[in-house]
Amino acid sequence: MRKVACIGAGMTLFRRRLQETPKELCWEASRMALDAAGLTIDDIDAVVFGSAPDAFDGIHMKGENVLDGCGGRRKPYVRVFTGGGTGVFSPIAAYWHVASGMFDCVLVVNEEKMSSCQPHAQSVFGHIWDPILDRPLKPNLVWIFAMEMNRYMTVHKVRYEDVAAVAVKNKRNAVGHPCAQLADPNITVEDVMNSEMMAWPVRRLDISPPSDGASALVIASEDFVKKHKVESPVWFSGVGWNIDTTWWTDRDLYFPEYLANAARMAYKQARIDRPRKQIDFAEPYDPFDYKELHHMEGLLLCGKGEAPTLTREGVTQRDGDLPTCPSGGLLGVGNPIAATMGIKVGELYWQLSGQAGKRQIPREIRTGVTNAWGDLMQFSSVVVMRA
Amino acid sequence: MGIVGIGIVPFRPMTPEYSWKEIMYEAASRAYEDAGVDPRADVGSFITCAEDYWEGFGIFDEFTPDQIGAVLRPACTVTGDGIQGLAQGVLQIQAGLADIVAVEAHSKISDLLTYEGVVRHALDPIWNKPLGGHPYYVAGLEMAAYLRASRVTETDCASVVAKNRRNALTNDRAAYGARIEADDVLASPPISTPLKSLDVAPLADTAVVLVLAADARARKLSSEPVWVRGVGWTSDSPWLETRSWRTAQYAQDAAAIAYRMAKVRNPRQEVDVAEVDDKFSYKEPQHLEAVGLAKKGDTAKAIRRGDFGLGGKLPVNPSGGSLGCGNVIEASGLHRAAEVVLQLRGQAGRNQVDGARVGLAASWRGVPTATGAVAVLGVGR
Amino acid sequence: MTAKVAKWPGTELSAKEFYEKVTSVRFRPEAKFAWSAGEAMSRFLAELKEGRLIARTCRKCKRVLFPPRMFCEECFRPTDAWTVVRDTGTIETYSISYIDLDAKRIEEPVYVGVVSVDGASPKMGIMHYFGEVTPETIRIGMRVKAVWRPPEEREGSVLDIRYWRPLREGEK
Amino acid sequence: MTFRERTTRGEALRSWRGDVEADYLYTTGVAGERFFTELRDTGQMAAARCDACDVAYFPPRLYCEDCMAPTPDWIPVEGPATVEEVTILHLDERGNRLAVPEVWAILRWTGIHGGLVHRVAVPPARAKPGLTVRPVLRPAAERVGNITDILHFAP
Repeated sequence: MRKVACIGAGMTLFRRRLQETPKELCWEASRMALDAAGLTIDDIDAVVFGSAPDAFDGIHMKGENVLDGCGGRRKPYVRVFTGGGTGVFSPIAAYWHVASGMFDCVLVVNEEKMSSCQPHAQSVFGHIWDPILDRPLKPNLVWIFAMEMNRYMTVHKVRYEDVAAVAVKNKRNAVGHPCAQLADPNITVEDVMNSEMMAWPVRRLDISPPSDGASALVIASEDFVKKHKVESPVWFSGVGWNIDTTWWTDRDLYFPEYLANAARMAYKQARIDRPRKQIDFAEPYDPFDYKELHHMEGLLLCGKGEAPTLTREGVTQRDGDLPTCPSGGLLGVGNPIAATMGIKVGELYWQLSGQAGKRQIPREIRTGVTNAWGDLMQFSSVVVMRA
Repeated sequence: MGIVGIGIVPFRPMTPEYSWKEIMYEAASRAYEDAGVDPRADVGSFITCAEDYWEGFGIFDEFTPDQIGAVLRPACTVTGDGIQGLAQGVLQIQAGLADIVAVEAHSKISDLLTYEGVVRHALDPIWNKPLGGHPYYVAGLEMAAYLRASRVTETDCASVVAKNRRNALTNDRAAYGARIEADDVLASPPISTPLKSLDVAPLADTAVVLVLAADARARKLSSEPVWVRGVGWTSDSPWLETRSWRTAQYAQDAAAIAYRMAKVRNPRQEVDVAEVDDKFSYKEPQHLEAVGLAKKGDTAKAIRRGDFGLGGKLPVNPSGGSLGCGNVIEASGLHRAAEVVLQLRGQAGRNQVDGARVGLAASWRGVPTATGAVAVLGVGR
Repeated sequence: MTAKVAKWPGTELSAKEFYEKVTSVRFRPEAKFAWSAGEAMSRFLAELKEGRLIARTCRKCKRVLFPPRMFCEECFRPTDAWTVVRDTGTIETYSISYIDLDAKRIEEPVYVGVVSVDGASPKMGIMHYFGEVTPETIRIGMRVKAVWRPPEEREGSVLDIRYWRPLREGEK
Repeated sequence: MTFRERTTRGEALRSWRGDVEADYLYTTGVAGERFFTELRDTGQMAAARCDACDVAYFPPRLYCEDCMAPTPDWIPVEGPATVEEVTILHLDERGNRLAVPEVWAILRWTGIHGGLVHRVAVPPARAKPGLTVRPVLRPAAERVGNITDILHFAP
């Protein structure tokens, strides 16, 4: 199998409202990634696009509409879609484009413009549920998280303050991120605990904000890296993805088995058998604070129910033994669903190539893992990268 | 890579007895039986080709795994045509991520009550959508542009309709087989001139699954697998204002990629049977030219000679195509690839093209896209 | 990354600029559906109207599958028979929601969660409302029973059950 | 058929109504904002030039779709447009037959790459490629700052 590297990354600001059209956002991120890699669009053999529901941007076949902004015109261009899992899944698709030997250099662009949806992006989340079984109950997306969080907390007897500590850590970490929407150097656990109750046990500050934004990565083969004398490429060492049954009310939500499967697939390829020892840092997907904990366990970085303890003990701080979400995560930087590729796989790239600036983990790091999570609490994508 | 199994649910204008899950399950069951594989043990990756708004879901990907055997397995959605999905399966196998990949595409378009509204929702939100209008003005303009640039006439397009609907009469999977003549097409009511109602492929429901296997696995699973010799997929500009209207640029580019991979140098001599997108009648000749199976300037003559009929020089859409089988949206390309598989296996019944060894399937994602994919399939060697 | 880039792309708009100042297009698509419920869900809905919850069994994995389905997603084979399950169950998880579908605040909170249904295989259930509970009394593991609408009001919908209430002392 | 049994009573099969609709507000974007405010305020139209490719794009945009370079230099789009292709549309947005069919056309300007796809106010019999037309704008006071400010084109 060919070695595949990330050789450049770009992203826009993550904001509640951006003026750019979806395709303009794609172009801004693409342009930045190409510049970072020192390439032009002529160097790109194929393009992969990632985005979550069409219903956010409000364009049927959104992938078709934005393709010129992604540099996809007259190139092999495809959009892949795994709900919220897309942020770490489209880079996997770019990976297989290159690993297949069919393409040497691929651009992957992810975008979401949630502000288009009125009065609130929540209105669209009503459509993600089963039309017959769920939609008549007029569900809100936050219910998903609330039900899963409650189950997780109850099974493991987790204290709310240990969950809130994740939001605090990530929003503070985001202070170093130039694109961050909700960075806050002074936020405390009390602030989170006192924020408005949305759907018990979920409070406002447990939730990442809906955002507009785009991100892009340049993915290339080892031959291309050598030929172009790319400085500090960051290598894909394992990829995995996995989906669980649509019947989410038939599963115990306390543990993401699908993520563990995806992680095992990626770890096998990366020859990782002791993840906690062999992985230096992680960017678990954190649309809600408890999700980081849930995903650390699903990524097998700790035992079931142990993530809150690691968080409480400071292990997951940027200067801790296993930094998690050094980017600031979705909680701090923002959550333009698929575009969070820029703070997941993008952050792995920037950290492992030593380009993370103020966010750089203050010790030598060699291996990072990230995941995204999507659909109806049922899908995860995992990428392991090495410097 | 070899195609070792296909499953097609016969096309019908509507399928009230199936939920979208149940129709997909039927296609998957047929394909796994055909391939002799157990999806729960043998299939390494699953791909569904679907778009949310066709289905009526915020995130359709959620509702795909159970019915194709993908629970707790690697699976994803490609929001594209089935041949684009097939291409992703090819790449996954080449990348060593899976040995066997199942690719699914379907149409439950009879569930959609506002087809025009959804097509219109795909127009650019700033420059086109606010102007309203039935979105088939795009097809009307394209047909006008193509006819003016080629020597192909409205009558030639009408004869394409007559051919394909007739071919469909002897294809058990087709929903719209009919004995109609070119004159009937010419006399049908205008949609967006020169496009008339019988120039438009009617909508249908189906589900299609293809099982793809790495070379060694394919040889074990099948005595004569159908090989994916080449596959290409590209898009022209999404802007109506700056795309090519006369030539199907996307099909030309996609074919060039597929031919290079398949080492096809002279498609007109090397391809024995073709299934090319005909969601509108004029698309068949336009696509044939783009993929190099008809010579620009000569297409009209070839149509009139009957070159593309069953028994002609190069049978095109012996299945009946979308005009005869029905427009099954994102499943269109995958279905046509499956029809080519049947031809190459010698299982196409009354519509069999004698001695077909190499076949081509070409797809287009429909109005308002300029995206298509091409697969070159072959047996032997 | 960070050091080299002077200005990160993206033009931020305030709510006022977004709604009142910049040029824009307002649009509402037409995307209406009548999904075929299919074999399994049609029967499920018909049984709801009769005040019953119905499941399908799989002889191979021995599960009682609820909600019902015509094929077993584990065994990838057709399911075997219909079986009525009970209208009692256990709260697997729940939330108390203070917001509606559009994220607007609501006066009276909604109790919602997953109830696993007695007679189905473990953990198999549906999402639904809970009633006759308070934030203090509701808990995971609570035994509950469906409160049905009167037969004449039922439409063959999950809303034919109004909510699930705590099982009373001695009730089975 | 792949199931163990099926219902054979048509009335037993249900369908379930719903939609995936929502309200949208699309900002016209960075390029769109420049174009539509100018159109609204002055009635003028402009194209965006890519110097590297020597192409002027209309509708104007932020970047060149060919080389991906930014296109900050804009030039006016003046003079009449030429009808390149034309179609007579007989259906409305919902697929119903129109009492009065509409003329739609691909419109081109000399020296400009692209153009517009819009309605042309001309009897169908006169709607032919080669016809020269001009945009008919909404009265200045009623303009809203989007593409509907161009009502249609007319000879």
